[in-house]
Amino acid sequence: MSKLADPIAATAAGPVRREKLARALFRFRQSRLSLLGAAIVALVLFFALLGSVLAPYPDDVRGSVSTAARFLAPSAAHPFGTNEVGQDVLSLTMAGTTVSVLAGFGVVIIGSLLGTLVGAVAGFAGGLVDEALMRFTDLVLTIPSLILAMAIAAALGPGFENMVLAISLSWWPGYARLVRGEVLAAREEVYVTAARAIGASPARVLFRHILPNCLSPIIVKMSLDMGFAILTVAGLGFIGIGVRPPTPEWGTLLSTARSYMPDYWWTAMAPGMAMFLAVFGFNLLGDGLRDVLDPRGRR
Amino acid sequence: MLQFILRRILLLIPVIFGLTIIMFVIARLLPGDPVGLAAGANATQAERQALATEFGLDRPIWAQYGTYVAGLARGDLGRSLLTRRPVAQDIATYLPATLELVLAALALAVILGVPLGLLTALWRNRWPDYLSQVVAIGAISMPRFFLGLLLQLVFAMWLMWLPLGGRLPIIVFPPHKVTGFLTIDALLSGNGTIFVTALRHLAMPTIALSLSPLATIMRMMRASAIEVMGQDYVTTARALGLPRRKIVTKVIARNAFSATLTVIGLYFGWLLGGTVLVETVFDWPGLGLYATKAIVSQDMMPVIGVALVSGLIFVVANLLIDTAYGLINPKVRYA
Amino acid sequence: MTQSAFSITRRGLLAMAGAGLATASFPPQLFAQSGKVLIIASNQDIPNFDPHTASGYSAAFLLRNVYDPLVRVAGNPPDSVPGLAESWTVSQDGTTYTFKLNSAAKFQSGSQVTAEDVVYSFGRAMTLAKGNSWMLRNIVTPESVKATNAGTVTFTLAKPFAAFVAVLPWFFIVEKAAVEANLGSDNGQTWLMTNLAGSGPFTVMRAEPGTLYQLGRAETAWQPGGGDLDGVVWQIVRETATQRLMLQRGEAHIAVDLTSEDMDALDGAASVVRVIEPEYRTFSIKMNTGHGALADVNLRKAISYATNYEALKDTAGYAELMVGPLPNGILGHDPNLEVPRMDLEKAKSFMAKTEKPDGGFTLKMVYVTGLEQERRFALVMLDSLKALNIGLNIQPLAWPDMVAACASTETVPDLFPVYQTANYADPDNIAFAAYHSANNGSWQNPVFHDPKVDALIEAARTATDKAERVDLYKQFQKTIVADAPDIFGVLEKRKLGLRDAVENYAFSPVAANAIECWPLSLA
Amino acid sequence: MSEALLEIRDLHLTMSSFDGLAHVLNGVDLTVRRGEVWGVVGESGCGKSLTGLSISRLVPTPPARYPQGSIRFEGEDLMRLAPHRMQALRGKRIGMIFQDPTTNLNPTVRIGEQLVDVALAAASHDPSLLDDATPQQFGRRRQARDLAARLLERVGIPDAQARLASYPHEFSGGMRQRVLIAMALIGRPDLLIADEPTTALDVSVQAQILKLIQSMVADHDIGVILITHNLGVVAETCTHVAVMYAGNVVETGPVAAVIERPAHPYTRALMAAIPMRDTPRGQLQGLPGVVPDLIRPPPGCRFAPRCDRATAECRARFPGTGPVAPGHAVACYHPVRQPKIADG
Amino acid sequence: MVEPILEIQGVRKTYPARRSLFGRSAAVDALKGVSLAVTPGESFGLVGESGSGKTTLTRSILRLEAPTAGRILFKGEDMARLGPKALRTLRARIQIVFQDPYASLNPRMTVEEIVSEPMLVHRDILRLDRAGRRDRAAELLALVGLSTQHLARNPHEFSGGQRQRIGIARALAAGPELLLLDEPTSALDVSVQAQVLNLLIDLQDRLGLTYLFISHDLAVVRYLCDRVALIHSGVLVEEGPTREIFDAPQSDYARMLLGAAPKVRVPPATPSG
Repeated sequence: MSKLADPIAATAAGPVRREKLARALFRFRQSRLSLLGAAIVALVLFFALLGSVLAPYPDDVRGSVSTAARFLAPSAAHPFGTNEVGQDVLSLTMAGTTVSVLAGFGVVIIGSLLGTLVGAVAGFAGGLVDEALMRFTDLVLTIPSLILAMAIAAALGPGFENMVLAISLSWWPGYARLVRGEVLAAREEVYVTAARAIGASPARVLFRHILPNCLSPIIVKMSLDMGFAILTVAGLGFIGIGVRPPTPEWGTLLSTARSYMPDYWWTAMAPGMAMFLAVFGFNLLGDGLRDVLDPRGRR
Repeated sequence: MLQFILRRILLLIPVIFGLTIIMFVIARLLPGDPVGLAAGANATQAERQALATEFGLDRPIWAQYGTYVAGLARGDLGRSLLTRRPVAQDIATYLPATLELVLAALALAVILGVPLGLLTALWRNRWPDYLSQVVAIGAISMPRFFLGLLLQLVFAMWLMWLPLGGRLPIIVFPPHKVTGFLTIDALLSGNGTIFVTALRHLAMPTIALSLSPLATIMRMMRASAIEVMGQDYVTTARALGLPRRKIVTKVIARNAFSATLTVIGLYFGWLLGGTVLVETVFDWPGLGLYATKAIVSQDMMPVIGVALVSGLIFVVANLLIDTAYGLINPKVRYA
Repeated sequence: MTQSAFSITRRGLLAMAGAGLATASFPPQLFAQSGKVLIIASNQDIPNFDPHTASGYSAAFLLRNVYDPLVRVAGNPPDSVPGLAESWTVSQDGTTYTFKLNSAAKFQSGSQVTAEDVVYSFGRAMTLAKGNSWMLRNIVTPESVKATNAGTVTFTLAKPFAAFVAVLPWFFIVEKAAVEANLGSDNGQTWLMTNLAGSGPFTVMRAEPGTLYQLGRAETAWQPGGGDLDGVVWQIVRETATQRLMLQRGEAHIAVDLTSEDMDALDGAASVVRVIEPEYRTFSIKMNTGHGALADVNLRKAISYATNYEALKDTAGYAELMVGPLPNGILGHDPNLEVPRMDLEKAKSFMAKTEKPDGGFTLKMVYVTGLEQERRFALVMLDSLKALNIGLNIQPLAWPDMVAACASTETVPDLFPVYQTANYADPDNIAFAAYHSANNGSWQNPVFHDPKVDALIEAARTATDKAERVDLYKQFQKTIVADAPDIFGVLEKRKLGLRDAVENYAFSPVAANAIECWPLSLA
Repeated sequence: MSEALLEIRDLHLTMSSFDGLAHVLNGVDLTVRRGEVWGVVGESGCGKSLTGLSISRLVPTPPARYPQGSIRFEGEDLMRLAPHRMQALRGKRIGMIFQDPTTNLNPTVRIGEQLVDVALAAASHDPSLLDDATPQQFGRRRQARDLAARLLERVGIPDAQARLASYPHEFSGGMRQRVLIAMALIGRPDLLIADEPTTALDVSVQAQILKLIQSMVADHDIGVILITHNLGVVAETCTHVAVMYAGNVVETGPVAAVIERPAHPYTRALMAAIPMRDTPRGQLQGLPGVVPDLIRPPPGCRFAPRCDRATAECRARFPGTGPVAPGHAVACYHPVRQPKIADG
Repeated sequence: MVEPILEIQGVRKTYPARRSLFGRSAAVDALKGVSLAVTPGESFGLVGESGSGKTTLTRSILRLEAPTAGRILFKGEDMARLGPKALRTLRARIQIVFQDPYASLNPRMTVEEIVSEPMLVHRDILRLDRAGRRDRAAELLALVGLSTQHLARNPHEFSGGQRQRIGIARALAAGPELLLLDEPTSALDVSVQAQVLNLLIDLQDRLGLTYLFISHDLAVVRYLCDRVALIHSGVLVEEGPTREIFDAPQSDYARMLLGAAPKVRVPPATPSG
């Protein structure tokens, strides 16, 4: 055996996992945009957690009314002015972060779980099951998502949980199609055939071999979807099927502020800009993640 | 080719049934009392009952579904409790407005998005590319309704260059109705001033609606162009001395565009949904507004009608896109 | 003409209105060539033209200008003025009314308006039992209207009804021959939905549902004292900010849905006349006196004294605080009624008498999604109840859900804001609709019932002598305040914006936004 | 000896990558004359493909840099040439064929159109190209189509005129490679660079393609650089061979000389690793060790770490290229001078 | 006559016509009745060009595809009639090494996880706990010439040759008797190929494995295999001991193939420089 075995010089053993992480982080740092995205997302999450606590006028957030101070223009005391019942717009917007971001997370998580399940089963099982599931997914996709979400939200009634559920129910098809595509592609990979040749059970092949390799596109889509989920939540709020007063939420804030344009324009600026920044941050982060996790979609 | 189109059209039948079933289930969940609303505040119980029977709302759900589907065959989409008009007639009045807006937005998005995507791909990793990437992501992140508000605030309220909303100044009689698209009808009837006014009304809602699809189509085109540039046949083309201009147009653009086409199909559906917010901001008398109003007053017949019509348009649009894809990308034909 | 709370839409997207057609600064010659056209901007669509089934102020506008009632209402305070009837007399016992028709009255088809048409119209209105017919329910029946001759009509009422003449402006006369020719299967309802059979000064030239309705001057206009208008456009503009800007830019002559903020912005605007007048329209917060915590009068009293009335007035903008259940200034209103105002000691003293003196529980308050004013009231109540350590769970409801919730006492929320508008200038309208037990289950008075109050309303309704009616209504107001079933909110002032080019406009507090265009002219 | 068609002198190429700067080409020398078919052979990572691509300057220069060395084509240094003049050479004077026929044709354009485009590009520099196909007055595009059809027949595609209208995916692997060859030759180049032209093909088809290339050389007296990892292909097709290892040409010479008397230890190891007719089972000589890391290449001769004849001198300085026999040179301090080894 | 470990009797396979987006593609007869037998301990070569059906045959032996007709017997048992459980245990006894080293290893798993996957799947037969699996994995790596440090690394950190060794280690993990080698060295450089071939020969001698070696490279097949079968568009053209086939090919196809394969020797009449 001697002449055969030529032990390959093993590179320094060292903990391997740390090195892989370092390499990924280095690639992430490469693009300044994803760093900017990560910074904005950190800021948004910070406000999502402490928004209502840090707000300069916490009792405004809990719905206190001081009608004497209605529609004050932006000033040192109120950087973004006050609204129609005298509440400080900046505080409401900061507190609004919590609702919008939480709702965004809720939609993305429920949507992706549901969608991944449907997509994985359809992609892996194939044949009739695939046809049935995919036709249903296409069906839900043909109904304009906002109208579907509105109908469900109206049916369930207003309130935070109903809104999140309504949007998730019209959100999962996106993931179903993505995951099905990935699973179909992965199914043809050689290492999957190898796993089946070894005798692995279909479930093991799907969950141990196929899905882990479909993870990165799902994560990328989740981070990109966060932004769109926040927009849809605000959209529902804008239409008036959103959260219940006095909980501050960007969409509802913008919807009421809208009627005071152009004279009291500041009431709309804060929630609008906050929404833009949050979605911008998540999109940048999503782009950065795509380059790190999923090199196929090169920058 | 024909056999494929026939098969896809046959596929519409289950889509119609599927759509209506889903919407009827949702309608069932509605707690409210739409009849009470439509009958008016002071109507007695007897009057409400009369209205309910008139609209057949007191019959069991599957009976209502039966008559609804039977009506479908005759193109009757039921009647709106609110406007008392047949839904089909309402949709006929409001649909052209939405379609005009959606097509204008999509056209703008494709006409600007595709070349921009190609250009940024060609100047990859240089400052114009980075700048366009940031602007594109910014455009996608901008909430449509907030953008609409800003446009309205700046151009209509302060600068007064553009009208606040709506499709046409009221005093102007709309041109003879051919397609229902004001811009096209104005052109057909050769009336320049109306065409210009209609365009000025169309400007802001189209920009608000098309910014996000434009950015996405640009990014998708850029990504697929970059991928194509990495393909061997591009290197071969360069190795064989093809001039750069021909390589960009015939090799890169053509292959990249065929990949981007499918996104445009998907976006058509998204746009139909997306108009709801833009129509609300710009007083655009389209399907979105009609559906919103109906949903809020839980008048479900119009909602089902709108969902059905936009669903069908989405399917037909995708059918067109797939056939176009087949034409451009011959490989598909013999797959 | 009913003025249901639902149809009063303020800002906010969910107004029940069609899309608007805002005008741009467009080439003037397009504008001038179609003569003197008055443009009214409103966010209400006119889905139904049938005079006997339509409801809502937008339909009232159309019917007032296209049809004629026997009697119209004008002036401030509002008074009955001749319509089709030149003059009318009332019998001693107040049950028989005789009207003498104006011989000059002609339908737009050219034929003479006869007593027969009046009988037919009232007969149709009462049998269909839709639209405004509720005002004369079991007071007038088809048989009780007689045509003594071609020019006179007599009504014999089932029981005396003081407000009979005040109600008539909302009962319009159709041309019997025209309707009978197109009865169809539903007594001409489908035909009348989109066709006219009236004698009014204007006809409908163009109708684009959800966009605009254009009226034109009828050749057969016989009414005296008309203005110089060639046409009127009722343009649907959903956003009131847009309505205001159109007014400022001269693209609309009258805007009917302006908010207080719009009025502030119009202060001092060039060539704009602001009309801010009190109106018989109460906006109070009703409480569920039948079921739940608020069945206890002491808690209701405590809450009445804890409410921050100044804040309610501020958020409403141009409004006055209500003094008791009836609108200020209406017949029989007692101005020096002793009504609760914010007084925390009194509130605490009443709280002490309740089961849970130190609070610690939550009440449920509902408001109609999209009605901005109701949302603000909810926020004020949330803030006010904090003083009594009572939490408030605010729930926006779609209007049909609200109507459904009012159906049974158990489902009626603890607190919910309600607009009450006087459809006719008589206290009976508010008293009967808002406090009479016959209306229990409707959104106007879902729960409250008190035999004493019912009796007082009945008596005041049938009394013919004014002084006697005033005394009865004073007793009515005292008992209501004592029982405190509602928190008396504000009387919102009617807010209209007019261009100064609009001549001889006279404000009348009844249905002020259903503008009567016949007398108007354009400078 | 005709004047050199192509002269590559001391060509260095560095590629900046995520892990650092890779010294891919470490002084490549190669001279090709008309009528010669040079087999450039070496294992993966030895830089043979990059050398080929560098000749046509197709290697993108943001990541790659040419610190020193020159590539003279008929005396003119291509490294100094302006981009538009370089583009004029491509397809007209230097033709190229690549490895995988499935990915080297534009999938969405008909074969005829692609051929015509190349012909027109070449004709824009030398209009006479089209004349001998069909008379002038039919218009350049028609002339180009006929030239394309003639070329397709020449490379052995039946009823060429009709097949012009088909799409790439309607052809088999072998047929597509023939189309690519036609494309490379339509501009009548003087130098043909073929990068692993037959690796993706079956043995039977491979033989036909190699014969086709040989006949092209005979007909048009062109110089060919055939890049491959398969010594058998070199033996049966090429006139000369250059063996490359880790960025250097370690041995060059006529095919017969190099095969019968390989002088460089790496060439010998390579020959020993190929199962010959009579190699007894289990006696195959593997080459232990790994190709050196080009980011931190070993000093001196890069084969030293794996060479059993390596001395201190080898590890110190890179050996120059010295002759071993007429036309047969090797870059090694201790070349192997032994009699002919048994043939495969 | 020793009882064959693998017998293929008249196997046929037809792929049905597929209805595509636009038109219909015709039905394809991949295998037109192939019969052959492999005796234990032998290296049996199967040579065929692309489209010859050799991949379909491999997938049928592994029961990844069911043949349209004919039987495949493993040590006398007809694979088609095995129940799912029996099929799984059978799978432990037949393993495969793939051609493309870069695609045959799961990128997300470490070498240890890859090599111990078969042991995990067949733990009912092998009864190895975590530590037992880890030791056996290290042992297998050593067997194929890699070291224990490599256990924690991911596939993308290895060269082509090293990855193929990992593939072989995985194949041996479940203790198979028959190893299908689907062009194991054609993606490798010549020098690396030599090492892998010698490794395979050594493993066969030490572990008494039987090889079914599938390839289109005649030189490699001649070096490694005792018997050879030539397959062309689904039909078995010729079969016999390697020496006879290479020295005296009977069929025209065999002669053409042997002639076409490029040989490393000075061709008789070379055009001199």
